[in-house]
Amino acid sequence: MIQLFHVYKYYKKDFLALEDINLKIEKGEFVFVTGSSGAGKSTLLKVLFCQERADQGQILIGGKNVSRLKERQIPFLRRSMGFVFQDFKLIQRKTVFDNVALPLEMIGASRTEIKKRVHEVLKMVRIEHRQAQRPSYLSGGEQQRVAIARALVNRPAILLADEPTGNLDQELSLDIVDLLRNIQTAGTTVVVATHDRQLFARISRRRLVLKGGRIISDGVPE
Amino acid sequence: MIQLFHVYKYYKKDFLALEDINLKIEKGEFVFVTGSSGAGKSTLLKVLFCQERADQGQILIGGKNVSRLKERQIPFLRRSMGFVFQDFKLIQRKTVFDNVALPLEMIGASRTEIKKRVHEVLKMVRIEHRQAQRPSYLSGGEQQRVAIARALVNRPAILLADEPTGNLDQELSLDIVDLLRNIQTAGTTVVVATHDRQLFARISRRRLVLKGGRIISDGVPE
Amino acid sequence: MRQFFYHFKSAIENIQINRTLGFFSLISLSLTLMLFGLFLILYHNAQGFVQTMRESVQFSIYLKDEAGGDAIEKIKKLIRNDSRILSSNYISKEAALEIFNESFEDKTIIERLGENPLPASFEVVVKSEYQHQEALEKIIDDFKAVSGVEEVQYGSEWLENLNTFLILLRIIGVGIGGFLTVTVMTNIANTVRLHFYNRHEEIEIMKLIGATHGFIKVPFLIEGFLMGALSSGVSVVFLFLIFQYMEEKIGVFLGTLGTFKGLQFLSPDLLGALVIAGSTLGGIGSYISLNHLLRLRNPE
Amino acid sequence: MRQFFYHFKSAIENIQINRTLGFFSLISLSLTLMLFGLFLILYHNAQGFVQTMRESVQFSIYLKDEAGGDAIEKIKKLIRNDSRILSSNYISKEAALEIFNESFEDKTIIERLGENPLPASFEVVVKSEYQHQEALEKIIDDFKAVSGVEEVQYGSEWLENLNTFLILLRIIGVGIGGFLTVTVMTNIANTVRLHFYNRHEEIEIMKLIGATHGFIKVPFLIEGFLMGALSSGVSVVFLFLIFQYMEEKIGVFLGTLGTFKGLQFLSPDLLGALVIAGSTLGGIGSYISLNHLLRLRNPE
Ligand SMILES: Nc1ncnc2c1ncn2[C@@H]1O[C@H](COP(=O)(O)OP(=O)(O)OP(=O)(O)O)[C@@H](O)[C@H]1O
Ligand SMILES: Nc1ncnc2c1ncn2[C@@H]1O[C@H](COP(=O)(O)OP(=O)(O)OP(=O)(O)O)[C@@H](O)[C@H]1O
Ligand SMILES: [Mg+2]
Ligand SMILES: [Mg+2]
Repeated sequence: MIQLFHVYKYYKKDFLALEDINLKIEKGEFVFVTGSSGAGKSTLLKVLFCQERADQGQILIGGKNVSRLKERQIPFLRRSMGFVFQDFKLIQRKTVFDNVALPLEMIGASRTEIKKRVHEVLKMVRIEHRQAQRPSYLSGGEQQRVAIARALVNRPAILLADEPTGNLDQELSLDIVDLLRNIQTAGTTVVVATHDRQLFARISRRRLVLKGGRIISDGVPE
Repeated sequence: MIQLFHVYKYYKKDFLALEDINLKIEKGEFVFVTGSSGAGKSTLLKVLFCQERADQGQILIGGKNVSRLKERQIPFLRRSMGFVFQDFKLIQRKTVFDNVALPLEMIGASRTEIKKRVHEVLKMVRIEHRQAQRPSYLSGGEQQRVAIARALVNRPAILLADEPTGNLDQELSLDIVDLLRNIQTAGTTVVVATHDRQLFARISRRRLVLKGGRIISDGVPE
Repeated sequence: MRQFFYHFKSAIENIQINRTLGFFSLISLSLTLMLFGLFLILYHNAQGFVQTMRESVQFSIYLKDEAGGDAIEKIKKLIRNDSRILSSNYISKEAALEIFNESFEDKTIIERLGENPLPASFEVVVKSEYQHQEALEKIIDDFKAVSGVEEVQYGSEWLENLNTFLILLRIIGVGIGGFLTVTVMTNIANTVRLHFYNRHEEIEIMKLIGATHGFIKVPFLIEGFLMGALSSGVSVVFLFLIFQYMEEKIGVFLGTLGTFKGLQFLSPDLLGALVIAGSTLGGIGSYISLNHLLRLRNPE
Repeated sequence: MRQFFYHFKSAIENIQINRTLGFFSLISLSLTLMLFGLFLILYHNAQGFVQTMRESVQFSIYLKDEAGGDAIEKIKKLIRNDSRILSSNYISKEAALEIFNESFEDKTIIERLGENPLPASFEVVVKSEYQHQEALEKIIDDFKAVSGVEEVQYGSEWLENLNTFLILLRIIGVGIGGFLTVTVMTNIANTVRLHFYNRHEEIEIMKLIGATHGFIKVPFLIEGFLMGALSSGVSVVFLFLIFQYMEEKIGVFLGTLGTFKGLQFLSPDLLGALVIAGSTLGGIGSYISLNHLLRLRNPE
C-alpha cells in the first residue's frame, strides 16, 4: 500500500527533517509513529499526504508514484486518504456539520447521503450534540474529535492521524483507539503519529520510532 | 491568592459551562484541574484570566475583585499572570523570539533586559535553537514550548497552564513538570488543566476534578 | 449540477457571515462605480451640449441686391436638395437690417446709414458629418458658383475654436475616462482581493482535504460576482437620486444658458452595461485574487 | 519613549511581511488620491480659465462725435482714477471702422457707407469684485452722466451667461469635489480597514497576553500613516508625470483657444496638503478599523 525508498525532506534547504526513510506498510496494517518532539513524525505523515513534498527518494501509494504527482493531481490522492491534523485545521466560518461534510461535498455526494454519513461519523466520535456550532465554540478535545470525524467521513483507504488524542482524556482516547482499530479491521490502512505511551501500550502494533529524522527502530514490541 | 464564590458561566445564554464553583487557592499552591473533554477545565482557567467573564458569583485574585473589573483594567491583571493556551495562540507573523518578548515589550523593559530574559526562558523550555523562526515552521511540541516560554517570561505571580504537555513526549513532559514545580517553589501559584494521568501521577498535588461544569472532587490524592 | 447548490449556499453564507467586511467592501465598490457613472453622465451631457453648439454652426449665403424672386427660389431649392445641409433660413434685406439694428443698439448708426446697405441672405446649418474645414470649403465653393450669390461666409474662427474644443473635450474625456476605468478596475480588484485576503487559511485547509482549485474557486467567484452586482445596483440607484437632485438644482441654471436641452440621465443600455460591468469586474477581481491566494504556500 | 522603537519596528515589519497585500493597498490608495489630485488640477485650471474670461467682460463707452481731444483726455483720466476699473483701451473712430470692417468681411457694405458712422469708444474692463449686475449698472450710470459720452453699453446677456456658468462650475465643482472627497476618504478608510482585517487574530492574541489598546494600536497607526504618506507621495509623482504629458498634448490646443494662459500644476502648498491629507487619512483609517477590530469579541 505505502512504500518509501530513500526519502529525504529538507526544510529551508538546510534543515534535514527526514533522512533516508525506507518503509513498507501493507494494506490494512496499523502503524504507530513515535519519537520525541521535533523528531519528524508530522513531517513523515505530511510527506505521505503531499502536504510537504519529499526532496529526494520515491514514494509509492496504492501503486502510484506520489513523488512524481503533478500539483493538479494531488486533490484526488488526498480524497483517498483521511488526515487528522495535529492542529485540527477546522474552518472557523463553517459549522461542525459543514466541516465534516466538506469531503463529501467535494465528490458531489447527494444531500441525503451527506446527512447520513456525517451523522454516523459524528456519533462515532461522540460529538453529534455540537454539530450546529462553530469550531471556535468547542473545547480542545471536542475540536479534535471533529477533526477525526472529518478524516473518516469519506471512508478513506488510508487514515493518517497526527496526535489524534493529544487533547483527549483517557476514556475518550481509548474510545478513539477502539474506533481506529475498528476502521483498521474494516480494511483501512492506519498510520498514527503519537507520543502517547498509553495509546501504544494498549494495543501492541507495529511501532516506528523516529529520532532526528531517521528511523531508529521498527517492529512490533513483544 | 485566588478565591471563587458561587461562580457560574453560561455560553450563549443557555449552555451552563461552570456551575456554582467555590474554590480557594493559596499563594504558591500547585493545583491540577482535571476532568473529561468538555468538562469545563479551560473555561475555569479562562474565567480566572478574564478571557471569559463569569456570569454570576465573585472572583478575587490577589485581593482584587476581578468580576467587577472594567475592560480597560483587564490588561494590567493579565500582566500579573501567565497563561499557556491550549491552542498556543502564537502570533504567526512574528518570530519565536518576538513572540516571547511581547509581554516584556508591553511593560517597556529595556532591550538588554528583554534579550536576557527571553534567552533564559527559551533555554528553560529547550527551544532556544529555533528562536529566529516563525511559529508555523515549528512542530506541535515546539510551538507548545514557545507558548510556555511566553507565559513565564515576565515572572508572573500566577501561572495558568491549559494542557501544557498535550503535544509533548514523556521526556519533555517531565521536563516541563519539573519546570512548573521549580516555578512553584520560587513562589508562583500554578494552576494546570490537564487530562494527562502521567503528569498528576508523578507529582501528588491538590487535584480538582470537574464534570459537566461542577467540581466533583477536590483534594490531594493519597 | 448537484454541487451548484453547495457553491451557491457557500457564497451566500460567506456574505452573511462576514457582514461588516462585506458592508464596507460594498460601500467601497458602490462609491467607485458611482464615480464612474457620474463621469459617464457628465461626459454624455457635455457631448449633448457640444451637439447643440454644433447645430449653431452656420453659413451665410449673401445674395446680390439685383437677385429677384426667381433667383431666390432657385437657390432655396438648391439648398433644400443638398444632402449635406441640415436646415436653412432666409433673411431678407429688411430682416438683416433689423438684426443689425438690434445687435448694435446704437440707433444713431442706422439713422446715419442712408439706404439699407445690408444684403439678403440664407443662413444654412451643415450636417455634423460635414462640419470640417475641407467639406465646408467645398460647400462654400459650390454655392459661390451659383448665380445670384454675392458672397458665402462662415465664422471660420468660431468653427476652429469649436473643433479645438471638441478635440480637447475628447482628449480630456478619454484621458479621464481611461484613468477612471483603470482606477475603478484596480479598486474593484483590490477591494475584492482584500475582501478575500483573510480567507487564505480556509483555502489552505480546503486544499489539504482534497479540494480541487475549481471547487474552491466557484463559491468565491459567485461571491465576487454577487458583490459586484449588488454594488453596481446600489450605485445605479444612488446615481439616479443624485441625478434628480442635480437636475433640480442645476437645471435651472442650464436653462438660462439657452440652447441646452436639459440634463440627460444615462440610457437604460448604459445602466445595464454598468451593472454587468460591475458584476463581471467583481467576478474577475475575485478570480485574480483567488489565483493569487491559491498560489500562496505559506501565507502570512 | 523606549517603546517607540518597538512600535516603529513592528510597523516596518508589518509592511515588509505583508508585501503583496501592502503593494495592492498602496496602488489602491495612490490611484484614489491621484483621482482627487486630477480633479484639483482640473478645477484649478477651470477657475483660471474663467478668470481670463472674466477679464474679457468689457464695457464700451461711446463718445460723441463732437467730443474733442480735451474731453477725451478728461474721460481717460476719470477712467484711470476709478478704483472699480481694471484696465481700459481707447478705440478711435478709424480703429472702430477697421474692426467693423474685419468682422463683416463683406467689403461692399463699407463702401456703401459714405461717411464713417461709427463712434470712438473706450473699452473698459471692470475688476472682478464689481462684476455683478448692481455694481455694473452703477458704473454705467456714472459714466453716462459724463459730458462727451454718447452711450454706455455692455453685453449684459454675455455677463449673465458667464455668471450662470460660474455658478454652475462652482456647483458642479463643489458637488463632484464633495462626492470625490467622500469617496476618497471612504476608500482609504476601507482599504486600510481591509488591509488590517486579517490581523484580528493577532490583535486578539495581543489582548490576551495583556496588551492595552494603546499598545496594540500604535504600530498599526504608524503603519496606516506610513502607507498614506507613501501612497500620496507616489500619487504626487504620478500626477506630475501625467500633468506634463497633458500639458504637451493639450497645451497646444488650449493655446489656439486664445486668451488661455496655459495649464497650471498644483501649487507646492496644495501638493503638501495632499500628502498630509493622505497620511492623516491613512492614520484615521487605521484608527477606525482598529477600533472596530478591537471591539470584535469572536471575530470570524
Ligand atoms: N515548515 C517548516 N519549516 C521549517 N522547519 C520545519 C517546518 N516544519 C517542521 N519543521 C521542523 O522540522 C522538525 C520536525 O518537525 P515535525 O513537525 O515533523 O516534528 P514532530 O515529530 O511532529 O514533533 P511534535 O511531536 O512536536 O509534533 C522540527 O524540528 C521542526 O522545527
Ligand atoms: N465560546 C464557546 N461558546 C459555546 N460553547 C463553548 C464555548 N467554549 C466552550 N464551550 C463549551 O463549553 C464546554 C466546556 O468547554 P471547555 O473548553 O471548558 O472544556 P475542557 O474541559 O477544556 O475540554 P477539553 O479537555 O476538551 O479541552 C464544552 O462543551 C464546550 O463545547
Ligand atoms: Mg508533530
Ligand atoms: Mg480545554
